Amino acid sequence: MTCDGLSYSTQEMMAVAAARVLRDGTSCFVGIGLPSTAANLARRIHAPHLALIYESGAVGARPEHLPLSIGDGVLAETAEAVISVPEVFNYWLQPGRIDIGFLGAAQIDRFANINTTVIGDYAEPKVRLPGAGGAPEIAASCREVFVVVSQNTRTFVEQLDFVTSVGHGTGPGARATLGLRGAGPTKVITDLGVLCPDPDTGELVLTEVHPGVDIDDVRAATGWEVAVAADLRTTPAPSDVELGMLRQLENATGKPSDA
Amino acid sequence: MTCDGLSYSTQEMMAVAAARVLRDGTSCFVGIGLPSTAANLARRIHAPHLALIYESGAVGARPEHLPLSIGDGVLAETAEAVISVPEVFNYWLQPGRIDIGFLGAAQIDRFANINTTVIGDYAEPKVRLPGAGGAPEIAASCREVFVVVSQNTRTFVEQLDFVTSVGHGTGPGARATLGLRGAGPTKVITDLGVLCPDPDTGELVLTEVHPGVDIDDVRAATGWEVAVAADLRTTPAPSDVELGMLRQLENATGKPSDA
Amino acid sequence: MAELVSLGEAVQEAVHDGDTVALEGFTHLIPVAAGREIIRRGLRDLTLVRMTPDIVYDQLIGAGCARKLVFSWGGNPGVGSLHRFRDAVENGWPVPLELEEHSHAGMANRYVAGASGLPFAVLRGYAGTDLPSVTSTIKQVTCPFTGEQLAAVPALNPDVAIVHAQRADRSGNVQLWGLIGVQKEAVLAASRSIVTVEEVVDELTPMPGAVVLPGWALGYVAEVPGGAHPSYAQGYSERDNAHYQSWDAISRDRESFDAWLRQKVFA
Amino acid sequence: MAELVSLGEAVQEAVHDGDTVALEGFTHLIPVAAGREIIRRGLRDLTLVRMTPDIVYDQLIGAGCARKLVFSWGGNPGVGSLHRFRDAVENGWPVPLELEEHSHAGMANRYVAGASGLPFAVLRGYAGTDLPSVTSTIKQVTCPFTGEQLAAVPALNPDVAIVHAQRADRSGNVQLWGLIGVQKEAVLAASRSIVTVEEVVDELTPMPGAVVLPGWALGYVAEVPGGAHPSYAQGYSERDNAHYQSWDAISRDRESFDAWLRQKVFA
Repeated sequence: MTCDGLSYSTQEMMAVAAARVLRDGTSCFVGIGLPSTAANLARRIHAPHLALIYESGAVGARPEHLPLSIGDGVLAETAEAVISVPEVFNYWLQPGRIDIGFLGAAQIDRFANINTTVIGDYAEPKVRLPGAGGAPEIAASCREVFVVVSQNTRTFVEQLDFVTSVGHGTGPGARATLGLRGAGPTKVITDLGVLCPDPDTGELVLTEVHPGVDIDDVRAATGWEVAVAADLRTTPAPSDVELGMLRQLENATGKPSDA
Repeated sequence: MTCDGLSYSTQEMMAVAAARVLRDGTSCFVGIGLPSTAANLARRIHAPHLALIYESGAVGARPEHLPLSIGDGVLAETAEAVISVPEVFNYWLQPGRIDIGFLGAAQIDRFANINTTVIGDYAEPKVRLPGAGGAPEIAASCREVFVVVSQNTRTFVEQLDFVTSVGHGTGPGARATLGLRGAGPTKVITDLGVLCPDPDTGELVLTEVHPGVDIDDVRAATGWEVAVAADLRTTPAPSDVELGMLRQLENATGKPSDA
Repeated sequence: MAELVSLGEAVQEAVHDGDTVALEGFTHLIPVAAGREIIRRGLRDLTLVRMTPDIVYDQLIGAGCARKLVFSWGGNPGVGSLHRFRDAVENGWPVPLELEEHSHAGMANRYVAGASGLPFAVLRGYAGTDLPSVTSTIKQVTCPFTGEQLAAVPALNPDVAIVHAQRADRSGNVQLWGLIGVQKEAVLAASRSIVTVEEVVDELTPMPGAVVLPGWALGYVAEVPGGAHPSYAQGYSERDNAHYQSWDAISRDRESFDAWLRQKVFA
Repeated sequence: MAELVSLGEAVQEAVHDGDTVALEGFTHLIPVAAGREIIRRGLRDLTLVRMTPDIVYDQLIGAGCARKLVFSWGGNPGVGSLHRFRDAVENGWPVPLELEEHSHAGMANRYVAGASGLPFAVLRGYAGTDLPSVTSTIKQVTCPFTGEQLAAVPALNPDVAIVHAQRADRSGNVQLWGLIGVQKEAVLAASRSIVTVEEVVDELTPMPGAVVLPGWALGYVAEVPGGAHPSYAQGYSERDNAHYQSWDAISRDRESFDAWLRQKVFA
């Protein structure tokens, strides 16, 4: 894909879109892969005071290059504070102290509930996925959650095989009934566009498409009849500054072969 | 009082007797005052590998002089590890990891239950004492407890005004019923002698008198009819080494005016 | 995000009549100067929370700032009684003082629950003692796996926590070391926080045993050199044991305490 | 009191068939050499406990040492799947693997409860997820003060905990720094413990961020330089990211894994 001079990939568009939604002066609970890329990109461009908390215990980490794992040495070396893993979850995540949680997904449904546990039956799985990790409590406790996931009919499904992390549950009021105190997923950022929950129904609505993507591309990649916002916008393409910085960050990493 | 050359006070006898019962290679939860004196004396004489844990968070402290408080800087400076106060109680004391707990008392009864809360009625106290501090859980969780207290009819009472810390409760089996996992007080060391609980009744029995003390002195200083062991022994007087080391330790301290 | 302000501004902004206020620091790093600022501003009806109400709370209680004390051990460490505390409890002077008393283990866990966003904490504690009969915030809970009965205590979530630390950087990140007590828990449990520091520096050099509280989790940071005296700040000062001993005489009667208040706090 | 021994002796003394064994280290300081020693000794029917079963558990599972896995996230961090773990779960190869799965918050709190001598821990977790329907060790508990429902998880008290650290002194006091994970909790929760260290030194110089585990609370200490590879020991080595990436190909099929076992473990 090309635009504004430099050509870029859909993965790059997704990373840039994810970086843009991170506001300066907030705190962000960062998982590895795209969330870490997005958070560090934001920190370099428009959010120098974004506090990054890695579940490995690095609080206020300022890595110069992207770590391969959430536990690379560069995180502890550049952190304001290093704390134990129980402390991360108990003192920092659980009380709702962290503004933004980033999550990935193997499956996501129309209410932004997430499966990262298993494809197929739990007892006789077709694909055994890594499991919950920090996700259920990130989804529960961060003030809001951004989900970053490639959009296709394997990931955007009518029915999850397993609910690992709760988005908007079965719709309005579900989170409150469950005692989940954060706002839940407020944005789902994909390689095709951005979806946000409808405040009345809790269901995801397509609010932005990335340059070159049209609504039918999104419909074809979604396992349910996706709602589309009346004022659907087109995401601005990555700027030269964004792309340049993103590539500089990634080139300085032992890049993962897959996430 | 004089013996073996050097003269010594009853307080010194009590400190030396308390030091002697600390075995090398054990761990000891230390409060301030006489327990701290005894523990540091033991460490200097016969128990170089006695691990001292102060509730202020100093684990393995090796002070060169006696601290005035449980939080003097010398404790953190000489400790193997410094930990938070919640960690002291949760990770170290509560699981029964510590061999010996030392406790003082304002009142103690025949089952070595202890009051450090109030003299008189709780709501209208005659004397308001400092309160529980670490004592209830030291009494509950250390593998065994040594109580160090001056013996007189104000301290050795028939009936406590308040149970702050449980010794042997109402007698045999009481600790198990309450779920208290340590053995409770196994020695009560006073300025007159040493008392140990009778294994059958849980009641304190006088097993040692200090040099120059006779049974009637102890009876007169005890608010109940105190049992006396058939094989009552006399404590060896402090040796010159013990007294010399004790005085050296105390001279290096800003000595408390009272404890 | 921490604001660097004066101690006066911090107390004015953060502490109000009737608040629940925790000044923490376990022997080390006690925020004594902040306590005197609270007296100076004439704050009233405070619920004071602290594991070891020592001199700093003897002063606040004697000055009539407190209506209630939540605590686990009230003495002058290594010296003896807190006379103003005793006078309030025994004689209701200058005002009656309601007590809510726990053990250290209970108080520490109440802060931990508060910092963790939980409504209560579980511990092995209080069994067989008279404390549950006088303290309504001690209950029992049953382990859903083993059926064991354990003690439960409610979270402490003070309106304001006040602590002292060695230093802060200009972004309000705070660093403390030595005996670290329960300060992190108290600050994270509270709605608002004040940290007084020995000095504000350009950069927080890493130190063995240091705890760092990120500025974005703090309220107000005020530079108050010597703000822990007669307690101490490891690396900056020694505990003034003589002062602790002299407090015994100052506080022993109402007249000498009032003279101290006039000369040392309100002068 | 810690005994300084060889890794072989430590594993022989501390680990037995059928034991519940926790190897901890959160990305950093993973005791990989100890895992290979367990494989080499042919231990069987282990219940393996670990928040993040990465390469070290992929190896143990592929070698047939484990009957059950207690965990919260099973992947090759930054790379992808753990193929031996998947083969065991999806195909029962080489032996079926029972799973007990939690979230990170749940596992961390299970270790905390274990280290604290409590039978269970309380957290805000799992609500609305399918995890309680597949994991019997997730229940609910009611706050006796507010009536709120919270999640309860039972304590983890492994028979053996194994961790890696930077160094120990000759009395067996252990020092680790950098990302400290859940190692202290795992060691304190376990009945027995093994710590492998990069080196044994005369004195443990204090280090910023260091945790010290006193020797009297430990079982066996073994000097195993590079014992965390391909994980790392801050100050001694870098994470070998290329090795993590190459593990993907080695572990992808049974033959190449068996060849690796023969050449790298049993040779």
